[in-house]
Amino acid sequence: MGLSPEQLENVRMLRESAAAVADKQDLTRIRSQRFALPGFDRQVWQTMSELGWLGLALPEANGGAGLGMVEMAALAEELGAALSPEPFIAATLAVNLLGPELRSAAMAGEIIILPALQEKPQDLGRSGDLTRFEDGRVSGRKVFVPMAAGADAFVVSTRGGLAVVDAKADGVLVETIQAQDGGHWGTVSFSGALATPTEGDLAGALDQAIIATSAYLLGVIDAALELTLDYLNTREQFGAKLGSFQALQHRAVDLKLQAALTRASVTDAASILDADTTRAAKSAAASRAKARASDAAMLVTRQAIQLHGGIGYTDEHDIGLFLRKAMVLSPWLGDSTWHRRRFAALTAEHDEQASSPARSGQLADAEVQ
Amino acid sequence: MGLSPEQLENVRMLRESAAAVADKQDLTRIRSQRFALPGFDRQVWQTMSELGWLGLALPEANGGAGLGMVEMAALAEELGAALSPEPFIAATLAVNLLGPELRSAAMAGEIIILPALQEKPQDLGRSGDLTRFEDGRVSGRKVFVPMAAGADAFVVSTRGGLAVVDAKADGVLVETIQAQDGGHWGTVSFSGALATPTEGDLAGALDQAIIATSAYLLGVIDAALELTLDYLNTREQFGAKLGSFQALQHRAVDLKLQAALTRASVTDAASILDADTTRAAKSAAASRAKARASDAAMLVTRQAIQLHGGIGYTDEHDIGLFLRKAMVLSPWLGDSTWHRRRFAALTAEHDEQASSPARSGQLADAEVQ
Amino acid sequence: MSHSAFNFQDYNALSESDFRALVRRFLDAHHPPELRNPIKRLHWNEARPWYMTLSAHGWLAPGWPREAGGMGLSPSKQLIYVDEFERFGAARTPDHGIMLFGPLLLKYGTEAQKQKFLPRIIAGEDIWCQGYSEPNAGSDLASLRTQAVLEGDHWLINGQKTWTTLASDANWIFMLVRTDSTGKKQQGISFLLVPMDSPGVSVRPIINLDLQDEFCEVFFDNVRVPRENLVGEVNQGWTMAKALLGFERIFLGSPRQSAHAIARLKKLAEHVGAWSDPVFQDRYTQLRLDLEDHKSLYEIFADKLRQGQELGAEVSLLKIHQSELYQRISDAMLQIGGEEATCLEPINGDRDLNPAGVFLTARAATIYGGASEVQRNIISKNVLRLPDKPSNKNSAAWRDTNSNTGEKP
Amino acid sequence: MSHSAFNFQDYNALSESDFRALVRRFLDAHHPPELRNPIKRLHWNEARPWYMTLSAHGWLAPGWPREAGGMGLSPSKQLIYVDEFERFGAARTPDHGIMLFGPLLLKYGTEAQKQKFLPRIIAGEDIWCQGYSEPNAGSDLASLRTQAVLEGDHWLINGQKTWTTLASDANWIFMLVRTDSTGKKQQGISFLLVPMDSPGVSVRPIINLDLQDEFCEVFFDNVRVPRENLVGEVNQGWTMAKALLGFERIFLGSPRQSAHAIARLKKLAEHVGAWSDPVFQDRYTQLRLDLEDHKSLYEIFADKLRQGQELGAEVSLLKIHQSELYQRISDAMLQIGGEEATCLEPINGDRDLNPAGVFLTARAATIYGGASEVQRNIISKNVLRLPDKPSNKNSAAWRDTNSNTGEKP
Repeated sequence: MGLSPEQLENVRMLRESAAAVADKQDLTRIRSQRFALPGFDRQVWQTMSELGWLGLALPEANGGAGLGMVEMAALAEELGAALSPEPFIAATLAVNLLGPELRSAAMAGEIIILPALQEKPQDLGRSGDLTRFEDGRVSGRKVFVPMAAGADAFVVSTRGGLAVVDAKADGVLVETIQAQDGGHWGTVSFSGALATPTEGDLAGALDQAIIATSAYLLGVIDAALELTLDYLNTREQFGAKLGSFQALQHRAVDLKLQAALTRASVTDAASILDADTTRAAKSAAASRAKARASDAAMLVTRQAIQLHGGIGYTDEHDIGLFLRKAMVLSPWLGDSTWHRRRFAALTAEHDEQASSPARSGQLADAEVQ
Repeated sequence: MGLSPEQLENVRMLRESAAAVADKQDLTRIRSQRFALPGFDRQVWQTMSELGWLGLALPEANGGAGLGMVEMAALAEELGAALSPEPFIAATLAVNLLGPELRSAAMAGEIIILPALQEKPQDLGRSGDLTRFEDGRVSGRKVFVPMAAGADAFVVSTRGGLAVVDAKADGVLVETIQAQDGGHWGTVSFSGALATPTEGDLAGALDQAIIATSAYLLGVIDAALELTLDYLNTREQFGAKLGSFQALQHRAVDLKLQAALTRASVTDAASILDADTTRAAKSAAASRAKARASDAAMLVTRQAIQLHGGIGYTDEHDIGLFLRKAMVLSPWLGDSTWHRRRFAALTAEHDEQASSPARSGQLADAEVQ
Repeated sequence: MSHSAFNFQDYNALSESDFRALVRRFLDAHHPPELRNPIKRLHWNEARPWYMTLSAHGWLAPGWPREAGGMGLSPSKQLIYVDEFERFGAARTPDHGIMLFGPLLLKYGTEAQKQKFLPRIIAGEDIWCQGYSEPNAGSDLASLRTQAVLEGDHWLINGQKTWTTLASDANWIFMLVRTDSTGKKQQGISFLLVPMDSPGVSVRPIINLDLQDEFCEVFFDNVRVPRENLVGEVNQGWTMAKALLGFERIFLGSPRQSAHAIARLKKLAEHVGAWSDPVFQDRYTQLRLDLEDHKSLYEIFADKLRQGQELGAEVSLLKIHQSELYQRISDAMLQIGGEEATCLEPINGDRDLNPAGVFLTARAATIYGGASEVQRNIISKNVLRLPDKPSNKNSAAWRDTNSNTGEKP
Repeated sequence: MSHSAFNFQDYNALSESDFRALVRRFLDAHHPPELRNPIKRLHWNEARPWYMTLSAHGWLAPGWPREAGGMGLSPSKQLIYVDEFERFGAARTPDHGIMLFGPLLLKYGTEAQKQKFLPRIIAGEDIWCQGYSEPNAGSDLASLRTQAVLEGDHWLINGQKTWTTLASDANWIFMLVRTDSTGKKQQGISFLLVPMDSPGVSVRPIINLDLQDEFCEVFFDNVRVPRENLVGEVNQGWTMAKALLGFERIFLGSPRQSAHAIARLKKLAEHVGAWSDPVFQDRYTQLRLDLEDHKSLYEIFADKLRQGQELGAEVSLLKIHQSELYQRISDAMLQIGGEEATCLEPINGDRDLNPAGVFLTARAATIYGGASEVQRNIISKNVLRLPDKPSNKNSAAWRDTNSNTGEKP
């Protein structure tokens, strides 16, 4: 299951280039974008598109870089570690669903197209769309559209298929709600707005976005843990470094374990998405990664606050930014409960062949002594 | 909610007299009874009956001591701390359901009468009895009858009411299964066995037994914790007392917290059973106590093994006896899942009036600074 | 103090249930409806009318003796007073003068100090804040370093306090300062009173995780106060501050905060449609049982108080369990809240549907008022009697630190 | 060594899938059906036929070189061998000579020692047990005190070993003994070989929590062995024992034990009727996801092995997670098992329905092979690089103790 030398090299290069927009050491830019609209940096967006990121996983024939989920996950992880507010994952999802012309413009950063899919909270694929698309016009209401105020257009799921709607078109109303991470959600109402049809593998694009979000959360986890370990290594209390207290050490180990499991889960999911296997296997892997990443991100960032003590409870310290990001992305594209249930449903038969019951651990025991 | 001076005095005296049969310091007697039949000491039983324990909570008019659940819980707790294998709680349950003659004999220790109620595992009150009682004869099968090999007779629940059946009667077959604590369960088959009808408040007797079992488990918890704290205070590793390692200290605190919650829950439940309130309130309190005691007993004894390390994984060390007792009593008379559900069902309306939502913690916060 | 229907000669002569009913009637009659269940800690300008109402009826200081302008309530009546205020959702006023400073002054102050300060608190003329925690002395409060040096007739103060709740509203601060650095760190601490408008005092609000501004940093740059602003003996400040913890320590473990939170969890579950989910129901019932058992545990300690007994170090168990239970309830809110729980504002503008707000606020519960880790250290040492590290004798001292004196939002 | 259809010249030349198929065919063809999925650790008299079968086909020692009578498998082939044996539920033989002593002797023994001992292991003539742990040196193995003093041409051994697996079946013991008490405690330890029938050696079985007798105490009372029974240099025993941990450390974290347990949990849930309960399903799915993610984590370490890299201290994460996951699965069994899970014997006599047995066995997983607490210390220090207590410098040494060398059932 290891990566190929080529993949390793791609990943290495992507991580390096990510440093251009994602500065893990200085979150000043992140703070400056908080609670403002559109809540991200169009300049940075331009750089991202110039680096070819928006078409990273598209085939070269479509103008993409022809890379896979493995590479996109590595990039998303870097963005997560730096808390990038740019709607990279959402835009990438949309790019998958565009025709050649819009795709090129979106990949070039000329226009920002974001997906508008949900009609209720926690409703990823649960109920069908009520939004109508008839006679070239879209009517309906979409909620929890990430960073909607920054969108030039939306890819909208409707009963009549996917449609692209210009954000400035007549009959489009974008209202925003501030989110805890400093970004915002859009509630986008369409009343007979002019639209053009588009198509694409929405299920596949969603799984890609789910894994990318898991990878972003992995970045959040690792960065929050690193910040916390730094704090434990410097802050003194009761005449000793905080990190020398065994109860805190063991808690830090538990967080490290969750970080390691998340990395393993996300890495595997990315490889499975790139592999030649069934949709069900891919979706199950995506759900496994998101369930782990969502819960681990909440656990690690919550504990990071506790381990920071009083200073962690201020908005001045950066550690809170990681908690707020985890709060927002853990439920997005399905929370851990939703993904656990999807995983269970998708793997109900597989579970049978897990293994024939056998003397528990006999050879596992065996190697021990 | 505190105890009255009279209750306090009763409890003190009972705890003292419990020392006569329940030696917390020496578990040699407990070991000697393990995995044998009947698995307890008829001599000790005689002492228990002479101390008046079997009628402790019966009205004085019925020959009892006229004490309440508060006192019985205190006694059960002492028995639990010493891991007494005698079927005191089961026999007390049966005594509640006997007519004057048998009651006197049972209270005097002349005969041991035990309840035979369940027909399936985990079936306390879930499904009705299939056992028949017609024309003075009982037919059916009861399972998980505690310490059945020591019974002279059984109180049997049937579709036709409660019946007393002599264990030696024709048509009675007692088969035993060894339990992990060294005691045993009886599977008692009745095929037209002669029986006499009896009656009593079975639901009330069950709640009493449920709280007594919770109190017994409280004794198990406290004794296991004490043994563990002693070990942490003496055993050295890596050049220091085990108990000086902060990670172990904090774990011990968590166990102490569960012990304290169990004591609070059991004490409250006992007072509520003695109070003039509804059956639903009493059953809810009993379920709350058993849910807590079952889970806390498993947690504390499991962790006690871990904190003892290698020696805890031997049968030679006494700490394992506490784990085995918790394993057996946690599911008996309803496991924590069953009791949580019963509690939820019994208190579904109450929960509404819990309190009007208010600014969380404002005055609770308030007192802090 | 004006007369009112609620101003009894002796509240303690009432039965518990009569007194409880009286408190309810009082709140129904007098509490400003718009201040009920506030979403954040009120500032003085918002809370003032309510404070003055309490004052006017003589209901401001439940624990103070009648002659000092208080209600003179017995411990059990004080428990009822607090319980009913919490249950009602009464707004909390800036009450450090009443709850913390007043009792200390009553016990340790000179007659002149009492005469000077207590009436002004009752009258709403002085608003006090508490200066205990410092940037490097939070959970480890005994490490405080803000220094006071006696120069002639004045104390010269230099240093910094932090987590000072509502310092921007206060005109006085009572504070712990270091007056001796030679012995054990708990010794050499004194208790000083400082006007907030003294030259050299400056205040900077801190925005907390919930984006509120209830705490501040307070800086002291060559601040001078008269020698008589010392309370008690020099170097006895630590002992005095600790001794005052008796009564109020139990309130850190009051079940009310979790009870409110669980009611909100239910309302949220109904809103998001999780209420009928058996998995949620299971979790909810577990939380309810934890709360019910917590109430039973709380009553054990409340009984001790009613009987005039010491609470002992064991009361830390209450604080640990309450704060962690409150967090678990708030975690459950976030878990079921979906995208709606990611928003800055309450759902549909309904204060009771504010999972993110409760979740963030709850983070403080295990940090302030003695962090959970410190509480566990206290129980390990003083209740379980587990040993210190042999080679670590010099760190034993801090475990005596009762960090319940620490600041708390 | 006899020829057989399974005795290849070079297994490593086979593709991974061909080799995996070969192992499966071998097990199908040769494993005694009655020994499959044994409920407890087999004694030598029970396991001997299977041991001799493995020996006859040259399949006894997967990691030993061909010339020593092993299969000479590469790391990735060894992983497949173990994986398929585990998946099949193959019985474990008393294999300390093969798995632990052999590799050490191959690396550190003299030519004469190899010639003398290795063929007798392959032939089933010598059964070895491992004498590492002592009553006061379990997790803290470096504290061992069993002493060996060189007197002329003999070592004189006094002391006691414990948790010695199947010592009553062995005719030889390889052991760590203290030969110097002056320096750091990890130094001054040597590696000695002792016949179990030496005068002064006595063995006492210990009954474990699951009421099995697989471990023993071994006492040494003025036992004498020839000087040449030392392996390697004097005082180098610790270093040698640690160096051998490379490959087998990963197996402490193999997902197979939990995979078997989870299959049994499902079977139990179906038996007791919990399978259709959504609350159980939720818990079951969480455990399954933990297992799946554990497999992914295991593969990361397996990949390192395949590429010949060092596993590093991080591999302790695998051990912690596997052992605790296994326990959580077994806890779930007990939780749903009701009264049936309280019995001494499996439900309906079905080995796969033995919740109490699994639960009790699982208690060992977090204690032996380096207790979870010690593993967390290792990761804290060597992976997270968290500091030691400043006043506690002298305790720093023990954290280097890699207790994976500790005994394990």
